[in-house]
Order: sequence, then structure tokens, then C-alpha cells
Amino acid sequence: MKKSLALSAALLAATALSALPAAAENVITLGASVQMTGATANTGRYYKDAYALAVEKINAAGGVKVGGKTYKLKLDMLDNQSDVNLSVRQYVQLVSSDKVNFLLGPFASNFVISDSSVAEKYQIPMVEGGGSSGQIFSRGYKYVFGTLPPAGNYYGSTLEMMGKLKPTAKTVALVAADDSFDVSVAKGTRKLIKKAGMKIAVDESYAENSSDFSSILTKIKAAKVDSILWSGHETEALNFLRQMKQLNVSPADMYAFTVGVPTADFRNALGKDANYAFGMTTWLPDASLKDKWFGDAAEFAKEYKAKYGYDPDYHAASGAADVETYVYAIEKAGSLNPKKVRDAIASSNFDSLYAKVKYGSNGQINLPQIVVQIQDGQLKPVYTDHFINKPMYPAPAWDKR
Amino acid sequence: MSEPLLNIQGMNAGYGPVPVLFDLTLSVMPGEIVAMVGSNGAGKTTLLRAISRIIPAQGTLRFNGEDLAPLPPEAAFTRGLVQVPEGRQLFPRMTVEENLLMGAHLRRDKGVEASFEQVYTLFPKLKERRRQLAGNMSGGEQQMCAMGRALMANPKLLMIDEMSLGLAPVIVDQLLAILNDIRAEGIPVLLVEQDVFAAFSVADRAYVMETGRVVREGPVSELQNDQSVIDAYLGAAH
Amino acid sequence: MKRFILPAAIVIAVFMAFIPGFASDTMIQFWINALLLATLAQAWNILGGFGGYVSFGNSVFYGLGTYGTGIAMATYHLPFGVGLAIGVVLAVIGAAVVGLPILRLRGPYFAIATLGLNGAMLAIFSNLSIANKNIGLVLPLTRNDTMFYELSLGLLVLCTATVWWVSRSRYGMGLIAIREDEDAAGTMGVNATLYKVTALILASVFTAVAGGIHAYWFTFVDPASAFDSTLNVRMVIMCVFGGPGTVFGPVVGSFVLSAVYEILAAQISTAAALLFGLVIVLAVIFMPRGLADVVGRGRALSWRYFVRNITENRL
Amino acid sequence: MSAQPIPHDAAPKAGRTVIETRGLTRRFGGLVSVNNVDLVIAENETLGLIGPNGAGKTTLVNMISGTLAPSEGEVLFEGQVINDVPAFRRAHLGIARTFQVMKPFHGMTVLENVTVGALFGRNGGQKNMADAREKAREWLEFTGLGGKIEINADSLGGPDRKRLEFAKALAMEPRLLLLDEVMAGLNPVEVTEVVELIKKIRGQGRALLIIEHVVAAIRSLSDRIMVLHHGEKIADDDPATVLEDPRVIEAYLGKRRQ
Amino acid sequence: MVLAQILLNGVLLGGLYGLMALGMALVWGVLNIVNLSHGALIMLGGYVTYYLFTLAGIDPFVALPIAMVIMFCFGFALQWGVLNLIVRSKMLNTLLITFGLQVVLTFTAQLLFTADFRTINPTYAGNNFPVGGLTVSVVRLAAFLVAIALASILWFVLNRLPLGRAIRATAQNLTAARLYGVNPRVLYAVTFGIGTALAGAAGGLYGMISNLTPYIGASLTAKSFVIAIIGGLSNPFYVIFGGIFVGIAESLTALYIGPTYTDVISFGLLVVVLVVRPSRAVRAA
Repeated sequence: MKKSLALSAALLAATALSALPAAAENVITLGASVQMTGATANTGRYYKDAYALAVEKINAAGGVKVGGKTYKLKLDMLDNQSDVNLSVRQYVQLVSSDKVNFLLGPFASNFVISDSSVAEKYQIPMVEGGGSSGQIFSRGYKYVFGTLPPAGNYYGSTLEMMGKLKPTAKTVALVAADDSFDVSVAKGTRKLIKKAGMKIAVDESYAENSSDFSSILTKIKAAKVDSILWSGHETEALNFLRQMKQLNVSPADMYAFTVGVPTADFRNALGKDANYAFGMTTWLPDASLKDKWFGDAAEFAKEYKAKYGYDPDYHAASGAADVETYVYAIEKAGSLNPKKVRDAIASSNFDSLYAKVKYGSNGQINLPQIVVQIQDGQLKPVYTDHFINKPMYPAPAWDKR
Repeated sequence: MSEPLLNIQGMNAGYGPVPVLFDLTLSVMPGEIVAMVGSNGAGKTTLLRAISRIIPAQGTLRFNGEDLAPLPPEAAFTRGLVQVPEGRQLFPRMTVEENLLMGAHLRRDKGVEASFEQVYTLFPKLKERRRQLAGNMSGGEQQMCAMGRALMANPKLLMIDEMSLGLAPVIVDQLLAILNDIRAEGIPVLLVEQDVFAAFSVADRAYVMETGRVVREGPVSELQNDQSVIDAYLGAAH
Repeated sequence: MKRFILPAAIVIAVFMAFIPGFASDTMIQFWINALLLATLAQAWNILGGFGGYVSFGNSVFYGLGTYGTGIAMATYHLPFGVGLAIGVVLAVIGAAVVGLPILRLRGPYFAIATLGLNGAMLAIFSNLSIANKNIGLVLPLTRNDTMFYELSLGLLVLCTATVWWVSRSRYGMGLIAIREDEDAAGTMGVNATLYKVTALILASVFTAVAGGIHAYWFTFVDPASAFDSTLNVRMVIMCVFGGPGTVFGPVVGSFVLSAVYEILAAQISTAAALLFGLVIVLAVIFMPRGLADVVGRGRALSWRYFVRNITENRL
Repeated sequence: MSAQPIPHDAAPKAGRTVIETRGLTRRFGGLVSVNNVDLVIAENETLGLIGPNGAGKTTLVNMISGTLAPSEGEVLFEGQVINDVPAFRRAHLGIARTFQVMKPFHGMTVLENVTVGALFGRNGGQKNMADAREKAREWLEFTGLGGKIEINADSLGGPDRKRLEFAKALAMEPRLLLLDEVMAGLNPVEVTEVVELIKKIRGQGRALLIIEHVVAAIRSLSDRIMVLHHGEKIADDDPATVLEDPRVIEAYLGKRRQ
Repeated sequence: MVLAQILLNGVLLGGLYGLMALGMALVWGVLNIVNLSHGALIMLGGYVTYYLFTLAGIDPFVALPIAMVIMFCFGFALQWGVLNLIVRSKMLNTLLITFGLQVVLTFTAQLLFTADFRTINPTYAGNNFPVGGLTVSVVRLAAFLVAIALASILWFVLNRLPLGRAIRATAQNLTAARLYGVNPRVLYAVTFGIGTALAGAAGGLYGMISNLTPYIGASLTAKSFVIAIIGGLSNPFYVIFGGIFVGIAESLTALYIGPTYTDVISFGLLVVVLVVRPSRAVRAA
């Protein structure tokens, strides 16, 4: 027992020692806690790598100029191990002990919801590219900015496109996971479908992390729908599509997913079965997206691939834009004062490799989704507010491919 | 006189802090049926446990001329010292035949079939019931199954713990007759029994145990009418 | 030496009350978490450590406390205290309703049945509109971590005081008797059903309050984090690591393991979880009776103790 | 009832009936373990219960103490049928027992073990820890464990464990004390000590039921001896008569064969 | 028609569920260890099959037996070297250590295989054929048949071979089994190895129907656990029936109540089975 008391005492001593602050000169530190390991590390890596690449690039170009002084960016990045409790603690550490200047966000809405509370408490801005749930931006927080567009409008451009295609789909099966983000997507999509004059023939939600969709697919098959609009997580999208084929479910016209389709994983895993799947992305590595540091989005994608060995997707681009937001805002504010920088972020308006970055009054960006489709194993952008490429439409039945 | 098959000298044994056996000496000669009798709690079962080395014991323990003490516990079994445990310890949800086969579990020789024949000849009832689950049989049949299982191991010495326990006298008589047959097959038996006269009716020699000690030993013919045997059970007033 | 433990613990507790005055915010965050986890381990200790009933359903009470507070504050805009009270009431009802049928089960059956409860509860709350289904609830933000720290510390002190009382009361003697031999305890006059159910209810109260504090501190509640079965495994591990059935073992076990996890996460992040798993495996192998037993041996402790633990439990 | 035990030597005269069973039967599957047993023990009376292994003695005790429900028949305590009374309530009524396999509470000291008995036991036992501890000390003193109260119960040797079982049961201040093989595994000297101990606790209104294999001991302790064989009562009389009974001898030693 | 298709889905998937639980039930029944790392072993089996398929180009159904052999060795070593050290310990300790193992296995897998999800995707993975208006997925049917086949083989081994006899004997009466020369240490390791091999096979099939990440283990443990309880531990076919029962129950729940309620049903069933018939649920082979 004595020893355990001694242990506790040692812990307490450590507590006392940790009160000492650390200081830095001519360096602006950006703090982030992202999923490098654990269940969501698969997507977390986009943020880890994009943050690092953007910082490296900006420093190479001379860094940030504030009031005649040049600052280098420094990244203080921690691994939250996909543990949301740990991530909150790490953000507090970043703000209070490591004394970072500003915060970058983690991945996933539930992390952002809890972690952004830290930013709000300490009144240090957090620019995040990993959470788009309405709950993040409906709390009236002043210090949280998001570069992912709101969930409700994800299917906006898809439905607009569907209206222009012949034959026009009349019935829709809407399938969504039951988590915050996907429920928001489903809610918005229902309105959009009604507006487009289509009928929802099947409307199902499923428990997050489900791996079997055969019941839902059987219902869809029985309802003989023209189209399926699906919203959930990447692994589930993959399962859903595989099981569509296994159960021979082919809607008359088309099927689309909110996530998965733009990633290389999706195509690799499914091979030619990935063809015809519609998806969406807020971002494509397109040369039309000009950027101050990378030149354009295509260059960014090239450098990213060269450095990390895999293709970036919109998560990565969104993450890079988060870092760039700070550079623009700090230079504009001419100060490192969190409040001034916060105000400068709120009035951001710049072109980047990701998109034109401009935050709404609630702190969230709004972007049109680009409809994409996998055509002969290639990811093709199809539609934004006009057709970019010709869609392969309607999708043939599985046995007729 | 030839060397004893089983030779125990000065054995002490017990459970943790509770000593049970005190300076115990016992031997079994080839071809003999030896009875170890005594009332409940005298330490008979403990003795068998000490012999099969489930519990630690001090003293000499030799079997077939070999010192078992430095060997691992399974050595006793592989050398032919086979036990029919108290309460039969059958595999209740296995058939009679499977139970018997478990007796021959370690045997790789060609004699298993012959052992089956031998067991079924000794216990015709087991042959009738060979497809039945052991747990569903009567007590007497279970005891037969347990003895049959032990015989399947091709024992050099068969040790039977409380064979008559909970069985009707008629059944006990049948089993005793079978013990004679087993001896006739050349297998010596150490019979650990509470039922003195049942044991005496087949045994050549006997030991009487009381509270962990051997109090009398000798040929059954001598002990048969010895008052001290009754005293060992019902107190010294007899 | 034994008689110094209590005064020492009181001194430490008083000292800890002043930590927010000088420690860094990060440390306070660490401590809030560690204190809440220690409370969970300590609450588990009541039925698990003293009564010998291994519950994997305590996370249900945590979830009920979390949601009681969450629903009250987010949906009905009630004050925090009311939320906590609602959470406690929910948990107590849950413990009584669940406890009566399930505590009839002995040993492994009980543990197994409680394993099912958490999964069922998670699924139920994911579909409950009042709990905003699987989307979760956002609570109002409070900028006062010191309050959360002192609340957590107070709760742990209260819980530990309760366990201290249990350890030396008629009630606790009854629980220990049940743990050692429920039949013997019954024949000695211990009303086992009553004792077990009240122990579960007692545990549920502390567990629910811990859940409520965490919810408000964290400002977000969702079913997956509220009804997290690994949280239950963590409380069991912390309690067992420290020493089940002792007063301070679970607290020390929680603090040590929290620190180990924190250090691993900070120093070698990629392999941290892996090493944490290894710590559990090795602890079970080498010190199956917990840290308290190891430390309690004092000078008599040698490598033989660890070897004996293995030889006793291996085949 | 006085808390202070007064040593007795002579067995006191029997009084009011404490425990009675009528036609008590217990089956396990097809097996009848206890068959239609009637038993009566009065105040201050000691009944010895003997019989070969598997005769159903412990089953009978289990039914009286309430850990096992009878298949048929009744258990009456002081004239009241207690079939539906759970074990812990029977303890409150004043039934205490020891276990054949000794079960000290591990991780508790000797004193704590006995304190459990004092805390629960008859009429719900002592409500106050200090009183219970005091009572436990007295009984430990009485059973000769007074010097070992702070020792962990696990580290007691065989005879002391028996004493501990005694002290635990006595601390419950029972009206009926069921002793299940408290002498098993003891050497003759220790058996004598335990016999002396039991002699001391006879009387004071207690009824005693002793299961024992050491027949010499039980004959010196019992007012009456009852013999069970294959679950049935085959004798119930004074010790001398019972032990001469040929049926009893046969039950124990078996049938004489030629 | 929808109902028929749903029932068919439930039955086919239930067979795989049963196979997942088979190894857990075997280990539970014989060693009295509730193996919380069982799901992680399924996950490992999936990865082994995946790499045999992608790196060595072996058809997954051919790779399955190879994966089973590899997993057998792994399970044998795990029992021999680690679990054996606590096999006589309290049940709580076995639960904790297997939970710890689950953590270790999961994060080792993450270091070795990364967090990317993998699918075992042979060319015929999506094939299907119609039967009287119903659609039957080739892979699902094959998985179902493999599950039945493995349960049959296990039944045969347990009931007709000396090894299985020894396994059952040990489960029913460890003392007597030792008395007749069974070496429980070897036997336990072999049994755990068989359980692990079955988990490996389930993992390979799972990878063809769903996808693999290092983190699927925990939920698969829970599922296996529920099925082992519902099916009972006494007969491989009961476990498969348990799986089919859960598969059908989940499918019907998804059809009539909603897909988000499936877990309420399976965990609810578990609690009900335990409270109503605890002894039947946990009886060894």
C-alpha cells in the first residue's frame, strides 16, 4: 500500500511540474490531434498527411509574414488513437501546455463536436476539414470553421443531374446510416427528391457499422426502383455495392453513394464491379483550381501522391485548405491574436486547391458537390451545374455487363 | 516369495495443512486381490490419490520394481497402475463404448479389439448397452462400465475405489464374482472398500484402516472373525 | 503500517483538491478523466470486488446517467443538477429492474447475461427519439473545468468513502461472505438477493453520476460512447489491476493505468494500444490478485511470488 | 439466552422439540437420496446421525438448513412448517450448520470469519460491528482460537479450521446446530479435543445434530443415534442399542458372506 | 416473395454466423474459456485468406484450408504459451486476458496490415442465380455450405475419432480424462487450435461477403457469443442452428421493425435465453 501511495505522489508531482510553459520565437504553431491509429485511422491519415504537406510547402515558399516579420509554420500533431476522450485531452494540451497558436481539426463529426468545445472554451480558432454535421455549427460557437459543406445538400447536384437524364428516374430508394451526418443527408435529400418530383419508394436507415444489407436490398429489389441514393460510410458503401451484385439488385437507371466512390480503395476493392457507380466529391484534382502555393489542385495531387504513395481525396484537399486559411487570415489580421485572426477567418475569401474558401455566418463553407462516376475503372467527373463528361446511363443489369 | 507388485512404505500424505495418512505401509503381490477396508473418512480415497500422485506424498512408492516418486504423475498409469475412481467418474454424455475406448486412449497396440472382447465377456450387460449414454445407466451398470474402462487400459494392477458404494447387495455380489474372473485373467486387484464382508469374500489379504493408519493386516481368513475390525468401524466398545 | 493508509489517503485527497490552483489545464483534463474512471472502477468494486459478481453491465448505468443528464439539459434545458438526479433515478430503476432477474444467475452466467445488456441498451437508445436516436445530443458549453475537476474528485471521494464504509460494515461483511461462498453465507443468515441488488443499485448511483459529469464536461452524448462495452471492460481491468475487494486498490489501479495509457499514447503512439493490451495480459498472468496484493506483501515480495501465480493457474 | 457459554459435562434432559421432519424425501433424477425420514430433536438434546457414505446424511442436513428443497415431506422448526423459508431466514430463526468441506471465507481473518456469524445469525444477529466483534472474540476464546484472531483464515491448520467452523456457527447463537463431519481428517488427540468442545456446547437450550464417522466419538456425545442407509432411517435409539443392531452393523460392514 | 427472399438471406448468412460461433463454442465448452479474442482471430483468418488470395493468387476457397492450418498453428501456440498460464484461474481472469489479447491482436494487425479495409474479391464474388424467383448469391451459398461442411467435419471428429473422443471426455470430466492418460495441456492446445482454425475459416468467408479491417473483431466476438449461448455448446449443429436462428431473427427484424433494431433482438434473445434456461445454454460438449 505504501508503494502505491508513493506512486500516486509521483503522479501528483508530475502534475505540478507540468505547469511550466514553453515558448517559441518566429514560429506559428498549429496544433492538431488526428486519428493516426485506431478504427478511423484509415481516413485520419488524409488529414495528417495534408496538414504536413501544406505546412512544408508554405514554409518552403517563405512562411507567413506578419507585421514585417516572417514566421515559419510549425505543426504540433498528436495521435488521438481514434479515442474521442483522448482527443479532447490532447486539444486541451495543445492549447494550454503546448501553447499552440491555432488549431486544426480532427476527422469525423463526433470528434469535432467534442474537440471544438475546447477551441470555444479557450477562444482559440479551430479550422477543421473533417466534420460537416449540422450539430457542429448550430451551437453558435464563434471559433469553429469547417471546410466540408453541410450534409443536407449533398445530393443537390446529383438530383439536378438526374432531372436532365433520359429516361428520368421516377422512384428512388433512399438508404442512410443512422448516425448524425447521414441522418442529415437523408433529411435534406428527402426534401430534394420531393422538389425534383420523384417518389421515395423505399426509405430505410440502418445501424452504423452494419455489414449485412440483404434485408434492405431485398426490399429495394421488390420495390423495383429506378434509382438508389445511399448515404453512409465507406466500408458500408463497399459492402452495399457488393451485396447488390450478390443479390442481383439493379435499379432501372442508376445508384449513387455519398462516400467511397472517389477513393482508390473503392475501385481497387471492387474491380469492374465499381463501374457505373455514381458518387460525389467536393473536390477533384483539377487544374482549374488555382492555388498560391501548389499552383493548382492537380499539382497538389501529384506532390501528395509522390510523397505519401496514395492519391489524395477531398478529405486531404479540405485539410490543406484549413492550413491555407490560417496563412491568409493571419496575414490579413497582421497579428497572432486569436480573436483578430478569428475575425479574419470569418471574412476569408480566397481561391485554393480545394475550392473558393468562404465561410458562412455559422462558420461552415458551402460548396456544390461534383457528381462523379466510375467509368471503365476510371473516376470521371460528370456533373456540377453542367455536364463535364457524359455519364454512363442507365446502368445495365449485373448480368448484362 | 517374489517381489511385491506394489510396495508402499512409510507414506504420509494430506491436503495442504490437513494431514490424512500417517506412516502407511501396504503391498500387493502378483495375482492377489488385496482389500483395504475402513469406515468413511479413514483415508482410503486419499491413499489412492497419493498412489496415483494427484496429491503429494512422502515415503516409498514402488510399482513393478520401479520407484514412481521421481516420475511424472502420468507414469503410474502408463506403467499399468490403473484406477477405478470413487463415484465411477464416467463421461456421462458419451456412450458405453466410447467410455471403454477412453480406457484404451493411450494404447496403440493391436490388442484393443481383444480387450473389448475380454470386457464384453466379463460384462455381457455392457455389450447390450454399448450404444447407451453412460450417464443414463443404473449405478451397477455404471460401475461395470467404469471397471470395463479400466480393463481396457490393459492394467498390471487394478485399483478399485468403493466399488459397492450405493449399490444393492445383489449387484455387489455380481461385481464380486466378476472380480474373481478378473483375477483369473491374471490381473491383481487392490480393492478399497467400506463394505468389509463384501471385500473379505473375494480378497486374499486385507488391511484395516482407521483415521489414516493401518490398524490390522493379514490374510482374510484371520481377519474374518476379528473383533478389532468391527471396532474400527463402530468403536472400541464391541 | 495499515493505520497510516487512511490518514495518508485523506491528506492526498485534500492536496488533490488544490491541484486546479497550480496544475496545467492538460493535467486537469487528465485528472478529470482519471478521477471519473477511478469512480467507475470503485463503483464496480462494490458488487464485483466485494460481492464477487462480475458485472459487464455497469456501462449501462453509465449510459443511463449520461443520457439522463443529456436529455434533461439538451432537450428540456434543465439545470445540470436536475439532469444528474434524473440520470441517477434512471440508473437506479435500471439496476433494480435488471438486477432482480439477472442476479439470480450465479458466477459466469451472471457475467454473460450482463454482457448482453449493454448491447441491447445501445441498440435501444440508438432508436429512441427522446435521446435524438443515434445522432446524439449536444449539451451547453461550460467554461469551468475546475468545477468538473472538483465534482469528479468529490464523487470519487464519496464513492471511496462508501466503499470504505462497506469494507468495515455489517453490509460489507455480508457481501464478502456472498463472494466467498454464497450458500454458506445464506445458511449464516445473509439475505443474498437483497445484498446483491442493493450493491448493484449502489454501484449504479456512482456510475450514473460519473456518466452525467462526463456528459456535461464533454458537451456531447451519443449511444456508442454512452453505452461503450469497452468502458466496462476498462473499469473491470482497473479495479482488478489495483486489487478488487480493497478500498484503495481500484483507485490506485485506475490512476496507474490511466497514467500508463497517457504516457504510452504520448510517447509511442502507434504501438500504444498494443502495449496497453500487453500490460493487461501480463498483469493477469503475473498478478492475478492485483496491485494491492503485490504491494501488500511489502518486503516479502520476490520473484517467486510471480512464478507461483503462474504455477498455481497453469495446467 | 446467555451469551456466555457455560461448560457442561452431563448431557441435560430433553425439553421442547426444536426441529422435526416428517416424511422428508429428496430425489435427484431417479435416485432417492433421502427417503421418508422422520426426525425429532428436542432442546438440550444431541442426535448423532451416522450411516455409510452416500446414505443421504448431508442431503438431510441440507434440507433442514434450507440449501436444498425437499421433494416431499415437511421440515418443522419449533412447531412451524418452514419448507418455504429461505436459508437465510432459517439462520435468523436459529438454525446454524457447519459444512463437510470446510469453507472459511478466504481473505478474511479468523476474527472476521466469526464476526460474519455474529453479524447475521439468529434474529438477524448483531447490528453493530463492535458488538459483533466482541461476541466473535468470546466464541473464539471459547473454541480455543483466542490467540489466532488476526491470522488469515486460509493459513489455519486442519484442527483449527474445524474450531473456526464451530466458532462461526456458535456465533450465530443457534437453537439448532448441525455439525457435518467436524472430526473428519483429525488425529485421535484432536478428535478428543473436538469431543470435549462439543460437550461444552451441549445444553443451554440448544439442539445438536452431529454427523460423524468416528463412531466412538459420536457414541460418547449423543443422546440418541439415528442411522441412515440408502436414504432410509434404519435405526433411531440410544447409542448402545443402535450400535448393537445387526442391521446397523450390516449397513456399515456389509453382509457377512461365507 | 420478399419474405421468402429475406428468410433465404437470413438462413444463408446465419450459416456463416454459426461458423463464426463454432470455434468459440468449442473452446468455451471444453476449456471453459469465454474467448473474447475470438473475433480478432476471425479477423486474422480473414487477412491470412486475403493475402493468400492477393499475394499468392490462390482462389479463396482453396486458400481456406491453408488458412485454417496456419490459424490452427497460431491458436495452438497461443493456448500453449499464453492462455495455458491462466487456464485454472478465475473466469474473470480468463475474460480479462482474452480481452487483452483482443487488443494486442487488433493493433498488431493494424501495424502489419494498416487500417485500410480489404475485401477478398474473386471474379465470381458477385455471381448469383435465380431459384424460383429468388436470387441466390453464389458466394453466400458457398459460405453456407462450407459452414455446414465444417460443422459436419467437427461433428465427425468429435464423435468418431479418438481425438474428438478425448476432447469430449475432457470437457465432461477432466479428472477422469487425466486418469486415463489424456494430456490436457496438449489437448487444450489442440482444441484451441481447432477453434482458431474454424475462426480462420469464418474470417475468410466473411472477407468474401463483407470487408476486413483490423477492428471488426470486437463486434464479431459479440455476435459469436450471442450465437454460442443461443445454440448451446453441446453440438456443432446446434451452434449452426443458433446462427441460422439469429440470422433469420435479424432479417425479420430488419423487414418488419427496421434494420436499426437488429442488435436489440440478438442481445435481447441472449438475455432471455440466459435468464430462462441458464443451465441449458452453457453445457459443454
